[in-house]
Amino acid sequence: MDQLPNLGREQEMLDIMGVSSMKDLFEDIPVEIRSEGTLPLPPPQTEEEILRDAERLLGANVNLDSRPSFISAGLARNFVPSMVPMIATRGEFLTSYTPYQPEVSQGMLQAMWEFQTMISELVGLPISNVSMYDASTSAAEAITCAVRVKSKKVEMPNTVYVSELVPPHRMSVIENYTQGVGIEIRKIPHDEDGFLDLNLAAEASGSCAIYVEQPNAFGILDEGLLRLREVVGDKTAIIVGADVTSLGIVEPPGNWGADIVVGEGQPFGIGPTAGGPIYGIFACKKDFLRLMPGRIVGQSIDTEGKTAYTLTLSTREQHIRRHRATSNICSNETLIALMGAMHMALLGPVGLETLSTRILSSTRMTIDELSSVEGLELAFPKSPVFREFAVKVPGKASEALSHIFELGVIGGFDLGEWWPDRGSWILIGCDERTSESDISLLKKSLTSWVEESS
Amino acid sequence: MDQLPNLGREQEMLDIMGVSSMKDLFEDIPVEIRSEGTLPLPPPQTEEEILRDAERLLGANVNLDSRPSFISAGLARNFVPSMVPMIATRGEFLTSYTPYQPEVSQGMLQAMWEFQTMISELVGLPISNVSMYDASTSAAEAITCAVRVKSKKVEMPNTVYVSELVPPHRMSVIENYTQGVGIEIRKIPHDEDGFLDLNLAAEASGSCAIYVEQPNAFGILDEGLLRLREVVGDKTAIIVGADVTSLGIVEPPGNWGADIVVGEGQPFGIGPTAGGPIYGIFACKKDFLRLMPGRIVGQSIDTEGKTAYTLTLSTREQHIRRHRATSNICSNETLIALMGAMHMALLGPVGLETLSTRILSSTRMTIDELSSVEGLELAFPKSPVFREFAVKVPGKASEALSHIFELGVIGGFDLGEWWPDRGSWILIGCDERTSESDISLLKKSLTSWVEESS
Amino acid sequence: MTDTIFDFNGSKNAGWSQPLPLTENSSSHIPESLRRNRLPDWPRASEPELVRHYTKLSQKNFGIDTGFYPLGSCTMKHNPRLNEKIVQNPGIDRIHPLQPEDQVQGLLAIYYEMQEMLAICSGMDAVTLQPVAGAQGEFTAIRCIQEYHRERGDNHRDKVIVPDSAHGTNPASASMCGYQIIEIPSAHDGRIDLDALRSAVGEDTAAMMITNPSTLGVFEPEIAEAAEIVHSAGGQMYYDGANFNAILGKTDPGRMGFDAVHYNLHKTFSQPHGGGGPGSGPIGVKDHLSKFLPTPLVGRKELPHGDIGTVGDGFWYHWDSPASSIGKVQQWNGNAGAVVRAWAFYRRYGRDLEKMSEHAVLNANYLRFRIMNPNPDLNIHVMPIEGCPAEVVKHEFTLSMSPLKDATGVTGKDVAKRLLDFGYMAPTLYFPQIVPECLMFEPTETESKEVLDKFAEDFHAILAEDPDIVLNAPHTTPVGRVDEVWAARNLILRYPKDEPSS
Amino acid sequence: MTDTIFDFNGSKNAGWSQPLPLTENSSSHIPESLRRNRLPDWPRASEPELVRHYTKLSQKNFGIDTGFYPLGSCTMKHNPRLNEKIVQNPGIDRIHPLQPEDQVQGLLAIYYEMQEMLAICSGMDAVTLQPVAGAQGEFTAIRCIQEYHRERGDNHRDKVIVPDSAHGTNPASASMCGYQIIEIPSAHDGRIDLDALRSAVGEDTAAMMITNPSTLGVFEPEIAEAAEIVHSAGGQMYYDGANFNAILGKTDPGRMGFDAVHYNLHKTFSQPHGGGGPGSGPIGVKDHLSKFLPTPLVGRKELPHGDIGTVGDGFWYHWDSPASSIGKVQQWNGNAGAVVRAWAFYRRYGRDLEKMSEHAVLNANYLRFRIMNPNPDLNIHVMPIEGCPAEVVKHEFTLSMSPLKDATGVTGKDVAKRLLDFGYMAPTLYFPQIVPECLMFEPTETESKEVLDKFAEDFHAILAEDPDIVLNAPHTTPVGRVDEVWAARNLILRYPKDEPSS
Ligand SMILES: Cc1ncc(COP(=O)(O)O)c(C=O)c1O
Ligand SMILES: Cc1ncc(COP(=O)(O)O)c(C=O)c1O
Repeated sequence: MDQLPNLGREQEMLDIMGVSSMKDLFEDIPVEIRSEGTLPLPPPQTEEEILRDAERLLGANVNLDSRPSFISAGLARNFVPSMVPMIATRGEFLTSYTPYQPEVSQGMLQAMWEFQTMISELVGLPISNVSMYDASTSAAEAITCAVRVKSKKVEMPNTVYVSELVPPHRMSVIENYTQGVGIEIRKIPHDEDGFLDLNLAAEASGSCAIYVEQPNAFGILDEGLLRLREVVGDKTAIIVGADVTSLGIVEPPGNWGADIVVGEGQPFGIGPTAGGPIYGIFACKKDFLRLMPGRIVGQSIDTEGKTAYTLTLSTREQHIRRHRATSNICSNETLIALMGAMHMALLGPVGLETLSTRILSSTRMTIDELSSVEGLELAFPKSPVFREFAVKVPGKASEALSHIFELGVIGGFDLGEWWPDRGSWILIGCDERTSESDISLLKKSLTSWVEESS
Repeated sequence: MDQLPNLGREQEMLDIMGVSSMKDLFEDIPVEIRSEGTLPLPPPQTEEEILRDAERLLGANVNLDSRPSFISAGLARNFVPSMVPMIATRGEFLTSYTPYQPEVSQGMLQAMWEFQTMISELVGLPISNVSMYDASTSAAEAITCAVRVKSKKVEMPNTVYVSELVPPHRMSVIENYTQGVGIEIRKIPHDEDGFLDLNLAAEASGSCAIYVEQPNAFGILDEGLLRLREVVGDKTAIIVGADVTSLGIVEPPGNWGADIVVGEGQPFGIGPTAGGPIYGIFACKKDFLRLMPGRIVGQSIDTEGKTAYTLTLSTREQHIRRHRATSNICSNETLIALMGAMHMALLGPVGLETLSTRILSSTRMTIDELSSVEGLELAFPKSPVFREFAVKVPGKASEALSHIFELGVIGGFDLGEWWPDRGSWILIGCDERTSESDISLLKKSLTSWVEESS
Repeated sequence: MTDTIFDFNGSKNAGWSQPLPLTENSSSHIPESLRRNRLPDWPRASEPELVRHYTKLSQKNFGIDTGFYPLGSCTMKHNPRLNEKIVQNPGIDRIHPLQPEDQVQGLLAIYYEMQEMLAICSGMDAVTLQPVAGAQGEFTAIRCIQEYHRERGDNHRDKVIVPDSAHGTNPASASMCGYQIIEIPSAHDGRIDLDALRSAVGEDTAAMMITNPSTLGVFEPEIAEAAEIVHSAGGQMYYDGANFNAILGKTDPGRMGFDAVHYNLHKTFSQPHGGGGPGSGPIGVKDHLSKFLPTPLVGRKELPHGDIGTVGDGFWYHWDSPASSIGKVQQWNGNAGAVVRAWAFYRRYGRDLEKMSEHAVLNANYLRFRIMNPNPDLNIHVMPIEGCPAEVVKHEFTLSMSPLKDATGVTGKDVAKRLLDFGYMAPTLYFPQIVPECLMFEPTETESKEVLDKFAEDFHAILAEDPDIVLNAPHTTPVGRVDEVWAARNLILRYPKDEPSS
Repeated sequence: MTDTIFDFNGSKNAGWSQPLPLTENSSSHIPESLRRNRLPDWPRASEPELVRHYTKLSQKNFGIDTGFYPLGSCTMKHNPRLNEKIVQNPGIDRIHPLQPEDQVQGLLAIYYEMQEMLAICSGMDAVTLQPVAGAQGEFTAIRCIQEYHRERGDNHRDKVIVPDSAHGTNPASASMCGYQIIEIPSAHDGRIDLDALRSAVGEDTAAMMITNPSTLGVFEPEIAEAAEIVHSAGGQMYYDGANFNAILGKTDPGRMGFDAVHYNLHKTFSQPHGGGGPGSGPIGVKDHLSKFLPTPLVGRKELPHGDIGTVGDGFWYHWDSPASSIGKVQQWNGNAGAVVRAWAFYRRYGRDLEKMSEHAVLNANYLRFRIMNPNPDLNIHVMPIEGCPAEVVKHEFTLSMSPLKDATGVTGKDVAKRLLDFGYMAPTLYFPQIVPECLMFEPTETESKEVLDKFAEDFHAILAEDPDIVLNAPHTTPVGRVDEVWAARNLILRYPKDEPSS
């Protein structure tokens, strides 16, 4: 066993302690609850064997890079510069933990402070924490945070309005996080173009918060949201879930009134990784600072007045405030946020703009190509979209997807899985890596299905 | 362009210098020899595009891990622990150069000093340098080194005897390295069991050196070599090329009289990498120290008497001794030697023994299995072998190999490429990763060829 | 040189090179009012500058790779590099969690194996890998318990009991579910006070949350009685698995009487902690709670012809939804990358996971012995006292530095800072709060005897040192002691302006 | 903590875990007399210990990633991480050089592309990628030249001319081929002395070896005349390509009149230098030398049906052997991994390689200007003088620290050591030897203006400093100035005994 430095030296150590056997070290476990015999598990393996098994198993998964792929639905098939994982996994970062001792953690602390700045710049809000678990928990905690901040000041305490188009999986997380603390969630409908119904959104005025997404689950960019502040008034917090990669061309929510911006950080820094580890972003206005969840790094000074960084406002956190904490979050996603910081820094402002443009561009081209396929119908033909769009197929989306997968294309996401009444809708996701040939294969394969099934 | 920090800031810098344009910086190149226009090369690519092309091109190569593979012939299909490349490519190692400034290079220097020790222990000789380019240049430089040391003291100056079974590619390197300096190479034959003809080897007595390999090109371990010192006498240097991975079970040449041991370090630290970068080992007795090639690290002290490491005996090297240098080697294979050091350290003495045993074991099993195939014949049925053995097929080796490749097996090396008269011989290489199922596929596919072609 | 990343001043166009967009003028498809006018003030840097920037930052960071990291409760063990290599595989890195089952059989097989293994090791019946951290595991399990009570009509149970020595996430997680927290004091030896527990439980008890070995590193022998007390009041027992590293193969929470447990894959199963995360906090539950688990779980079916293909070894893996699932706690299927790393770690031990625990415990007891038995020739001002006077500890132990503070004014924090000068990460400081001036040491199984010997020696050297040196420590770190109060007062949370530029 | 790797003292059985051998008792097949009795005294360590050991060693090592590395002649430019990623591909890492052509079409395509690109950039007709370092490239080219003369019956040519400013490998390589070296002195400005050359050439001249820009970083304007002189004496012109970084797209050795050239892929094309290597030293030659090149080269044939498959884009790549090949200089096909990295680097610039040279030259001139024009308020003892009084330099430049030495006793070496304290690698010291107290600076194109500004500032600070501080530098490095004489006297070349244990 190459992982235990003291293997075979137990007796030597026991002798020094004056303990006669390893067994003695476990005598404090009452006999009644002791395990008998060996764990019913297979024998240990060597690195060679584990690697072989891992390659066999993981190799059996169909990875997104192995064929044209149009599945997105909240995560991005992105391109992460080679530098990012190589430098982020340097042992000093990889094998460190929460920087409780700032004197020997300046590296991570500074990087996270820089991360906060980049997120702040990205979304147009002054405060950012250093990552939540993912977009869903970030949205959920934004809502509980807004309720903490607003409940005493508004007419409808403990009430939050949420766009009905929040993806059900995310919505489920929000429900779990809010159900026990007495928060009432009310849904706001969207109109037939997929835009938020601003008349009904006005009902949110006087509630603690309204949560909307831009783009929404169908990829739709909703110009009406620019009027949301006007509609809900000053007292209700506006929480916006954003696609971070859209913000190179789309106005950041902080500029049109958002109090809190949340979202999935994943497109910056890490592949979709089967859903995790990824990281959520969380940025807000100053009024939310002292009641917000998660870790925050502040600049400070050391004994000699030298600039130094440290965790700050920890009194919000569970290890100090215990059951009164603003969140239970402890281990979080710092390392992935570090990868995000590296990726953002590499992109730079112009790189971000290019990235956004590429995604928009491939979305447009895909739409244009599919529009010409007889039998396919855009669900929201008039609405501007980014990255994703919904298309109606003549039949079951799941069958269309199986068919085109046989032809070598991962064709999108069956919206029937989220909304059973949309069982003939496919959510098609595009990205910076979508190529013309990908699009034409998608088109060809969908066409062949439409033809065969009609 | 994400690689040039000053791109777009040229004018700012030129202005500071008082130079008006970039062109001015190249005015010193006479017009007659200036290049015209743009280089006739394709436009620049982005990281995304290069990676895509690289994956397409390299993905088209048939890698040894993708199927049962029995090609060895001097390089090993090995298993390198994951730790090795990950830690060796830390920027502090990867992006450093020759440790001319020992004060800021103690890491690499100490690691190389430890490497020297491990090589010294491995082969049983007191001195090791920190790597040659590969086994062939190491053998060649060992020969020129021995001539430098011995020529004045022996009856046959400038004469070296070499086993006739040195693989031709390696022999060609030796010839290139020795031809100009007037060294005469004489070949020593092997008997029908593949053993060195000790009677004829006796002729080497009085020459500068004799170069033999253990195991030899056919994988044969030659017990007779234990008597080589006796046969050639005390004055002639014995140079032995060894398979480093055999030395966990095979007596190190230093223990039976070798003055210099060379070999391919690759099995420790790096994959076969299409032939490079790999590294050669070079170890010797004290008498060769001051005339040996390559870099050597010595322990020393700093101004406060603290232990420190530094390059030493540099006066042998080209940057000091110029045309009188013991070798022209400058940039070498340090990083790969570092990987080797890590791999050796991970193995430890017992791990090395296990490794040797595994290779021997799979060699034996492969021999046993193939022995039962009607039509195949071992070229040296009576000789003990390690890692490799030669088998005669009823027909052309190249055809047999193509046939079994179609059946999914990389079946070995066509010895006809080295020795045209051995066009029906296959050199079959086994290693620690050879599995029973690999062996049975090899057997099956060879059997099918024998059957089809007979 | 460059102080922050924002000091990189490449030209206006500096940034990452990318292929051209597929079409021109796509932005015309975005309503003008929605278009961004001013790009974020991100750095304008090149790859060379950033590689160096982050390399230099890393040089100011301490990790397990750079030195001994005895941070108690956090289990800072070696992170095998194999695991990092495996997750570079596109079969995990480039997988979308919404891909259909038939596209991810290999991943599902790993999930299934991990569910099974964790259930076996903990004596539970069902496991979900969805929670992405220990705290989220706690939250998830308490949510399941909440639904369990609700389903039984037990709606009045609104309290969760936690010992005062519990980790902060325990009360925080329960409280996020809407529970009131009843904190019960520990007995004088830091163990559970059964009388206090008896008087705390009642018809309003939803659950008790506790870890064993306790946060003092000592095995709680009366755990079965505690479970009995809570169960007979109708409450559920929740096991905080942060200390699971100590007991694998020796006992398990199932035997101890627990109904639910979380595992920290980043502790027991070596997922690297990365400056604070990622983690992974699967939970295991007994049968009666299993139908409430988050969705989906992985199930498998034997295939009609056992020999069909290599991946599933005759099985078909599929996603399942528990009957009364609480839904999702993370949008996808948890931290798959952490699960795969943990799987690789587990495979390395297999049934010998017990050896891992044995060595974790051996090392903790050895270090404790070494620290508490200094060379008598040393001039130690005063020795610390044990946080818990137990004969043996499990994988960690606590020391109170109160005697030192009383004698010299040197606090636990000062000693912690001084340890940094010796090239160590400090032990956990002031947790659990019930031990005054507490330092909590967890060496883990991956430290050698030599490291432990040297650490004890250096620790003794500090105890014998001029208090002034210790009071002003650290002295050799990239920055001196950092002023945390200044940070909280000035709240400089971004560079350089207070407001984003756009 | 642990001083060397040999301080790891795991148990007798410690070491890397491996699967069992396929059979038992295989060692019985080895004659007993040949069996090893005592295993080498290698460390008995675990992965955790070794990861930490090597991480800590790395912390004592300076690389481009950790700071500015102006080591002249060595071209220490940024090493793009993409290149490192690419070579992890099993399509290079797990390839055997003896695999048949049809198994390695992708690799051969890359080789072919690199041969072509290098030929184009240098104005040569044929290229081999086999030599694994610049020095080996020199040796290889001189071997080709040697065979060229031999084939023509020109057997009396036994001398190779090198300027006294040449790199040590030039004479060493020629001498390994059996040539006598004629060293010609440089002119007073460091440039080639055509008269000296004229009197050196003759019927015995086999070749001249020279680099341009010269080792002083200055372009040799009379290079064509030099070539003319050598050629008319029947000699061949060899171009030491270590300084190729300066001239891509601006001129090329073909135009200058050279017959053969080596490239250092680890300099111009960013292959990382890894503490001394690996390198890669392809050579290019004009037609008349091409048939002597080492074997094999890569050729390609158009396939009958242009559209056959994706790899070769309609071509079939194959190994070719030049007609009168000298054979092999490395056993395989060179450092394929370095070639692939260099390919990735080249692809990033494509036809804009010229920009790379422009920026290398811009940065060198800028740094030179900054250094030679200090803030007049500074109290600089005395300024260095230029190694060569040229108006512009190319990618590097030399300074003589003689004035400082004369004024204060501070040598070039002292300044070099003092620079380490400021977080820089020292420039190349005392090379070329023709410049007294020489420091040679090469910033490369991947350093930012800010880094160069700061370096100049710090350099001035040293020039203004108390000489005692400089004389005793470095002060802040992991060890103080290392005693090289002690090392050479004591020759402790291994641990700990003088003889191997077995
Ligand atoms: C005892 C204990 N419980 C719970 C937790 C919370 O786990 P996580 O950090 O994974 O959320 C921790 C983590 O530090 C812990 O030490
Ligand atoms: C001018 C010059 N020529 C030749 C060489 C030799 O190249 P290599 O180190 O690749 O063998 C060097 C390397 O430092 C050099 O600077």
